[in-house]
Formats: sequence, C-alpha cells, structure tokens
Amino acid sequence: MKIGVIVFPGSNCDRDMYHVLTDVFKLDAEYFWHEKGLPKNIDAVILPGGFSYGDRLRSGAIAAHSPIIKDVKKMAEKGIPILGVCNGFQILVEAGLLPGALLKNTSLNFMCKWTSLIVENNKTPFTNKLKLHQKIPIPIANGEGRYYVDDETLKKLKKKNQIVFRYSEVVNGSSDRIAGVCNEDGNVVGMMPHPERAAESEINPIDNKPSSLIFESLLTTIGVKN
Amino acid sequence: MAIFNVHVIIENKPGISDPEGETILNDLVLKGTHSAISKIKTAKMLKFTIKEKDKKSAQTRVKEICDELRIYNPMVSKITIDVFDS
Amino acid sequence: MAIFNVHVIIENKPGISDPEGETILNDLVLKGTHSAISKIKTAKMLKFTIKEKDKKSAQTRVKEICDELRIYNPMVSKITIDVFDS
Amino acid sequence: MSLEPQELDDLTSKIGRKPTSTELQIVAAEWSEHCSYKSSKKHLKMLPMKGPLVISEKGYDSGVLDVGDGYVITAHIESHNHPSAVEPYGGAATGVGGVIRDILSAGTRPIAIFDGLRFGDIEKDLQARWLFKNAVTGIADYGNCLGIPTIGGEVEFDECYSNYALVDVAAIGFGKKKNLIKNHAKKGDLVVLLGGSTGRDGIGGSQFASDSLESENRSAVQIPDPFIEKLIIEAILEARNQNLIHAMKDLGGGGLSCAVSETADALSIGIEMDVNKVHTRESDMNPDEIMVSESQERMLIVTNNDKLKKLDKICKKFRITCSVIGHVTSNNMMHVKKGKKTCANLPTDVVANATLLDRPSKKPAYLKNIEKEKKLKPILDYSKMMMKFISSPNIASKIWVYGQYDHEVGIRTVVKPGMDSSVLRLDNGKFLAAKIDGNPKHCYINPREGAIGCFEEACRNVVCTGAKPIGMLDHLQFGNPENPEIFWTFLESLKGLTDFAKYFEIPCVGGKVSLYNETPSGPIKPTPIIGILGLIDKTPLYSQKITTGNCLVIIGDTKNEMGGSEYFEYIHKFVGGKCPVVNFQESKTNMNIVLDLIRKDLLKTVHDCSKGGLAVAVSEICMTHQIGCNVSLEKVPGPKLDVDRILFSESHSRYLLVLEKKNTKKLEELLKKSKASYKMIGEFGGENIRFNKENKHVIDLRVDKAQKTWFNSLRELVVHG
Ligand SMILES: Nc1ncnc2c1ncn2[C@@H]1O[C@H](COP(=O)(O)OP(=O)(O)O)[C@@H](O)[C@H]1O
Ligand SMILES: [Mg+2]
Repeated sequence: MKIGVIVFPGSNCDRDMYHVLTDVFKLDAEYFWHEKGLPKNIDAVILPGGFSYGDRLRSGAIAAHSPIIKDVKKMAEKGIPILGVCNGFQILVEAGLLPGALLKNTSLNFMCKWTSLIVENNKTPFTNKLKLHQKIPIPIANGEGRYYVDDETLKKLKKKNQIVFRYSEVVNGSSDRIAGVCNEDGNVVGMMPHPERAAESEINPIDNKPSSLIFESLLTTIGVKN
Repeated sequence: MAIFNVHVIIENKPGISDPEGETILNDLVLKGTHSAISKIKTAKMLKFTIKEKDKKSAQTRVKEICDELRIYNPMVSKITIDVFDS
Repeated sequence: MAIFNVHVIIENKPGISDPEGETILNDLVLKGTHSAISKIKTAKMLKFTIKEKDKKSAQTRVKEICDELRIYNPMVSKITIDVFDS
Repeated sequence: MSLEPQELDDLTSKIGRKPTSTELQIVAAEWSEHCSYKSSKKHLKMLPMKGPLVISEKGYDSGVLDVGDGYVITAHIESHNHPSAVEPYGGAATGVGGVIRDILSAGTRPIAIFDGLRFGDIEKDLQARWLFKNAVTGIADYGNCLGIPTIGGEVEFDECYSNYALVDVAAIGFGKKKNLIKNHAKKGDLVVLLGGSTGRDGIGGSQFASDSLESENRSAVQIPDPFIEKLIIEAILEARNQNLIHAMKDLGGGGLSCAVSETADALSIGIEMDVNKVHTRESDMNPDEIMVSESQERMLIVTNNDKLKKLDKICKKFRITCSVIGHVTSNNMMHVKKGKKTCANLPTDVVANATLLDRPSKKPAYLKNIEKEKKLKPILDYSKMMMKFISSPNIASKIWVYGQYDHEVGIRTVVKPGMDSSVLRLDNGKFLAAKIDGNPKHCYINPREGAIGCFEEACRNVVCTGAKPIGMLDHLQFGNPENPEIFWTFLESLKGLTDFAKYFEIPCVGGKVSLYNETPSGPIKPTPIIGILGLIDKTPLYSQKITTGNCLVIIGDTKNEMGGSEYFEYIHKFVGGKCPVVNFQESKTNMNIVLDLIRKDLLKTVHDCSKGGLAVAVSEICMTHQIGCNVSLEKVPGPKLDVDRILFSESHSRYLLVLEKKNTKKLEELLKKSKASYKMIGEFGGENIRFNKENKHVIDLRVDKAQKTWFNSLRELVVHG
C-alpha cells in the first residue's frame, strides 16, 4: 500500500505531510518529483501545500502544467483517492480536476490562523470515518484561499454532494463558506486548511482527533485498517 | 518576421468582486480629498515580446497561448490584448 | 465635467528584475512550444474612473494621487498613465 | 563607493603599489563598516563566546549549539535597515533571505524566522504606516514562500525612527551535527557560484548601509525572489547530503568581494576567479560591478572536479544556475581576472582585515539631567486611560502582524506566537524556545541598564515556557560611531551585555553591528536587540485554560523605575526618569524558581511583566484567556508606591503565575525556600479586569471590550487609518 506525495518546485508542506503519513500513521509513502511519472502501484496521491513556482501568475497555475499531472489525471479517472491540500488544492483546480477558482482573500493578506470546519460529505475516501457535520479544529495558511464558484456551479456542487467541508465561520469570503470540495465521483478531494498540521496532539492545542480521522479514513479506504 | 510587444490585460469578469480595487478606493483614495474618483479596478498585465510576421498573427498567437496555458482563468477573468510595434 | 477612464500601469523600472515574468516565460511558456516569445514582463494595472473637466486634468490628478498616496514606490517602479473617454 | 584618504594610503603601502580600480572597489566594499566591523571589532571581543554547548568552527556565519543526541541548532541575526527605509517591501524581504542563507551556510535547514520591527509614530505619520505595512508584507511574502515559519519578533514605534525603519531578522536552523559543513579546501578545488544571476542591483549596498541615509536617489534596491531561495535551500541540502560541499559562504553585503576574500582568508587559501564566468543578468557589466553587486539569492561553494557533475545535476533538477567561477590556489591571494586580463590581485588577509579603529567615546550631554522627573498631570480616570493605553500601537496585540506569517509550517510550533515566546519541537524529543527583544526607550535613558534589561526580558520570555537560556544573539544598532557620544552609548550597552552574559553563563553565539542609523532629524535611540535561545529537556509549559477561582501570584519587586516606560512616554509624553535596573542576583533567583515551579507542574500559565507594567501584563492574561480578575494593588511586593507606579512601572525580573488554589500551599513552600520576593495578588473570575486599592476599583474594565480593542486596534490603524 503506497501513497505518493508529489513535490513541485516550491512545495513546502511535502515534508510535513510525509512525516504525518509515515511517522504518525505508519503508512508507506514516497515522494515524487513533478517531472517524473507515477508508478502503477500507487494507492493514493497527495498534493501537499506550499508555493509551487512561487505562486507566480496564480497559485497552482504553473504547476498544473507539470508532466506528473498527466498521471494524476489518469489515476483520478481510475478512482484512486487523490487529496490536494492548500496549494495542492489550487493545483487540482487549475488542472481542471476540481471545479471553481481560488482567489485572493478578501483581507488581501496572507492569513495564518486556527479555525474550524464542518464536515458536509462523509462519503469521500478522506472523510469516511468522520461524522456528518462533525467539527474539525484546524489551521489555515494561505493568501489565495477564497474559493469561488458561480451560482450555477454551486447549485451543481450541492446537488452532487461535492461540498466536503465548510468553514464554521466566515474566514476569507469564500462562496458559501466552502473550504473543500470533491469531484463528481468523490475520489478527488481538495481543501484549503491543513490537516497535517492538526493531526498530532502535540501540535494541535484544541483537539487532534478529527484531523486524524481524515488520515484514518484514507487508511480504511486503501484497506490498511478497518 | 518582426518583433512586437503584446500587452495582455487580465481582469475580473463583471460581477466578480475586486476587493483590492475597493480597498485602494475606500481606505486610501477616498480617505484623502479625492472625491473625483468613483471607482478603481485592479488588473494584471503581461507584456509579451514576440517575433511574428505581422500584428494580426502576433495577436492570434498570444491569444492562443493565453488560452492553451490558462494564463487567465476563464471562470473568473477576461483578457484584453493590444499589439504594438516594438 | 466629464467621466474618464484612467489606466495606470505600474511596472519595475528598467534594469530591475522581474522574477514573476521570468518564471512565467521559462516554466510555462517556453516549456510549451512557444519559442516565438522572447520575453515576458509583468505589470500591475489600476483603472480609475474619474470626473474631471478634461483629459489633461484627469491625467494630472491621477498622477498626483498615485504619488501622494504612494500607490507605487518610485524607487522600484515607474508608472504609465493613459486616459480614455468613458 | 570609495575609501577614506588614509585607508587608501594604508592599502597602497600594504600592497606596495597603486591599487587598480577593481581593487579599490573590492577593498572599499570589504573595508566598509558593514563588512569589516572596523569600529566595533576590538570591543566585541569582550563578549563571552564559549560554553559547553557552543561549537565553534572557522568560517561559520551563524552560531552553532549542541542540543544533544547528535543534533545542533544554528542561529543568526541581521538587519536590513537602510534598504527597508527606502523600499520596505523588498528591503525587509531580502533581509529575511540574507539571514536564512547564513543558517544554510553551516549546512543546517532553517526552521524558524524572527523579526524585530521599528518605525516612527504610526498614529500620526503616514510614511511610518506605509513603511510598517510594506515591511510586514515583505517578510510575510518571503518567509511564507520559503515554508519557514516566522514564529516570533517584536514591533515598536518611536518618533526617533521617523522617516526610517529598523528591520531586524533572526533565524534558527536545525540539523545533525555530522552534517555540519566542515569548511576546508585544497589547491585545485573549484569555486562555484550558485543561484540567482548577478545584476546591477544593490551595487554599493554595504557602503550604503555604512552611510547615513539621505533622501537622495539610491540604486541599492533589491528585488526579492523567495522562489529561487527556496530552490537554493533544497539544492544545497541535497548537495550536503551527498557530501559535495567542502566549504560554503552566502553572498551578502559586499557581494563576491566579501564572500571570496573572507572564504579565502578563513581557510588560509588563495582563490583565482574569472568574472566572465559569473552568470550575469545584463551582458555589459564590468568587473567592478560584478565584484560588488549585492544581487540576492546567491551562494559560494567550494567543491572539487569529481563532485561537480553531481552538483550540476542537483542544480538542474532545481532549475538553478551554477557556474564554476574559479579555483583554489595556495598563494593566499585573491586573484580576479577577466579572461586573461588581471583586474585585481591582492593578499586575502589585506582585503579581509581592515585596519581596526579605536574610536573616542564621551558620555553624552543629554544624560546629565535625564533622570529628573517632571511633575505629571494627575490621571482622573484610570479605566479610561487604560482603554486608550491597550489600544496604543506599542501595547496593542500584534496579531495583525503575526497573523500574516505562516507560523505553523514545518509542524514544529507547539507553542504559537502570541505567547511570551514560541516553542519548537526538535527531532530528539527536546524543545527550543526563542525570542528577540529590544527597548530603545530604556536604552536611551541608560544605555547600559537598558541593554541589560533587553537581555533579561528575552530570557524571561523563554523562561515563561520552561526553557533554560543556552545562548544569546546580539544586534547592536546605533547612530554614527564617529560621534564620540554615540560611540559611548555603544560601549556602555556592550559592557552591560557582557556583564550579564558572564554572570548567567549565557554565551553569545552570534550577532551583528549596525551603525550609522541616522534619520533626517538625528541619530536613532540606542537600539540593541537581544535574541535568546532556550532549551527544554522534557515538556514546555502549555498554557492551560484559566478558570474561576484560579490564583494570581507575582514574583519580583515592583520598584519606582518609571523612566522610559510606556506610561511616561505615551500617556504623559515625558521622556526621562530613572529606567529599570536589573539586580543580577534577584534575576537569577526568580528565573530559577520559575523554571523549578514549571518543572514541578504547579502552574497553568506564566507571563512576564514588561512593557506597560503590571497593569498591562495582568490584562493580557485576562484578555487572552477571556476571563476577569481582581487584583489587590496593596499586596504587590516592593517599596511603597503611588498606584500609577505600581500599575505601570516596568521593573524587571517579575513573573505572573497562574495556578489552581489547591497548588498554592506547595507553591508557597517552594517560593519561601527560594528567597524570591512574591505575593498572591489576585483571583480570576467574573467578566471584569479590576485593580483594587482600599476596596475601590482603580481600574475596572469589561474583559470582552478590552479584548476587542486590544486585538483589533493595530489592524484598524494600519488598514483604515
Ligand atoms: N555584535 C556582535 N556580537 C557578537 N558577534 C558578532 C557581533 N556582530 C558580528 N558578530 C559576528 O561576526 C561574524 C561576522 O558577522 P557578519 O558580518 O554578520 O557575517 P555575514 O555578514 O558574513 O553573515 C559573525 O560570526 C557574527 O556572529
Ligand atoms: Mg551573512
């Protein structure tokens, strides 16, 4: 059971994600540089946060053209679980794997703070151990984190149950307080907040259980544990 | 073949808010004594230097690049392209 | 009095590097098959809507605002101002 | 850029001929105050630099401390004052970049950034507000992009910085001891320049930093490129892991001139290089410009021919340029060529060692009457005054600043910004606390005691988390050292720091001197900044939720030391009085007992008293924990004082402890034994922060209202003016 962590030039949460996957949840993870391909035997793919290509042009816009994205798309079609966190989410959106756009926060500033999420869809590979409407204390850290969709797409997202997380408060002006979404099949999930920064009790002063469940959901999904 | 300067202006589509423009207007300009200003909109500009046979094809080529490489996100932005002799 | 659209382009002065333009060129455009492009420079644009008696005074007024409110830092950037009828 | 006439004579006689133009440029850069420390070096030697944990090796730009189990931390502090004063965004950002490369040079991964920011009066001065806002964005954009958390710092406003800015940045690195770069080189090794291209930016920068700032147009503007810096970090660490680096130095002030001459001098080698091999941004740069350009994001590496291929491969992977610009020779000369032509050929020890000066010093005239107090207008309503006080820029919460910094990335930050000091977890199970502090208002009144106070305050801050101070960084920022009165204040501060460091056996592991900090209206106040690193062997004190009935205990005496206090200066607009003085013995007793109480797990939270005194410190606890408190001012230990002095004196060595009632007996036993001065002064509960005397509420504030004001006022001021 192997999880691929993709590293782009400028990714900076790759090592954090790897640490949580391997040291905390004892998963077998491997880094993949963006110029490489992904091997066939990968069971899940994670696009970590950071500033790929220095956030130039738009966050995620340049990384979305990386060679490895072709393989990510193939895996997405095959139904393999794919998670994009923060910049990873921005890349998935820019690559067209998830709907919407991520715009500058209304504060116009980078924001690093703890907030809380509400689980809106607990059927995805990353949320199946969470309860519907469960709250997750978690930090955000982004400058372009305001999720935007037009009204029509929003309706569709609601109808197809593609809203995975909402913020419990207004944090950055995102449409309908959306913090994370999935594709129609539910196997590709993107979220702005950082579960890898909230899954250990030492680092999470409030409650690390809910964020751990994001990783445990993945464990369950790929059949490591029930 | 000649060299052209092609300016691409990327700005939010109508209906999509522009918090930066609003902030500059409200917290900076209107705080002063500049009530003649009624609106500020921000945009991003990319200036391409391109070798093409004429203005027309320079314009077409840059438009193609912008679409193909998603230099702008059509869901939220629109672009305007102007070509100048270099 | 009439309404004018004033476009202010803010860009790095010549000789000052533009890392964003370089990244867009090298990591996006030239990675494709677009070797016709030899340079990309980024700039920021502010579009002002202003009420003034004529084009000339609209231009002067906007220039004053940009200087006074430090909309740009003349140490690093230069501005170009174009006025259009609205 | 030029040498003083006597320096030119000096150089000519040392090399026995007239220097070439390139030689003049190289030497002028290296002999500038900024690079050579010619005014300060003789005196810096007084600081204790050794200690059981200190690892010293030649050629490190940062201090190295052994934290056990085969791990080390590295630390360094820098400022970027002159560039930030004219281009706050780029100046502050490139300041971060510079200090990060110092950490990288030792072969350690940067894991934390700190920033100390000082500007004029942002309440009145639009220019100061513009500088502040842009400097913060610059630091945020740079550090966030690198993925290195900015976990602490300080912000202060004072009229002495009008039209100017002090931007100090410190950084910490972490790594395995065996991975430290052992700077060495032998004849035939290659000298490689890696990173961004060399351009005309920053030409004359170090000279610029050594002149006082005039409003004249400067070319010393540097454009930050954090993306390339991030790639450099990853490339260098990969090269380190593959053992490809023999020696390494970052390029900072003085550019190639300093990096090449200092590397050669430190390793006792010669270097021959060709400016044609340097990858430049513009094609028509002349050798002089290439040698002194201060373009950012560049590193100098010594490697050998066998390893070059692997190094090249790593650089390709990370899409950064790496050019072989020269090689190591054995003749101790710095030989700069352009193709076949020699542009400069100088003994490295001549270049790297400017003639040190012994500047005259004289006690400043202004100090004669400074301790005299004027009669103050009585305060009619302390509650009202207090609301104004907690919304003032120096007292208000700095969340608007640290909220823009990613302080979580790296997932080490177990105690977050907003507390006395942040705490990082290390890979060996230990924890590191760190904080930087300065206090120019105190230092202006008494440069010696003020500097000691900064040192003690930084120690207090890490002690509040349960950390024992193990190392100190100092950054000494003063005006023009050619003025004997200014030089006296520099020496006094340095002597004070030395005495404290020796008494507490806290070695100085690094530092920086920044002189010529002059604004159009005169020199800045003496502004030494002290950074303290503290180590926690077991667990840090995680602040716990305060509940009704919890007790408030103060350790340390509150004395009549109001000079330079925020209360005198902000409320009464009065600069003067006697500034707080640290009693070394009392300081040590209090530090030790607080650490002991934390270790014994008796406390819920600890906070020190500093700016704004007891009134502000207690309010901060209440506002952070959103709970009221009743404090009896009569009980506060120390000489008998008027209420305003008890409330607002900034006496050092004081700690506020919060604990459960059931632990008070045990606590008192331990405190009695320690001989520390202490008293239980209050109890938590209710919705009001109250300071009482003779059953009257001297101050009575709703905690929710106070909290809102304290949290939001800085942002309101900056954003909405
Ligand atoms: N005030 C000071 N106290 C102690 N050491 C200092 C002080 N100022 C500079 N140093 C030390 O002198 C050395 C050179 O400093 P610096 O010029 O800052 O190096 P660089 O610019 O190459 O990074 C460093 O090891 C630094 O720690
Ligand atoms: Mg350095």
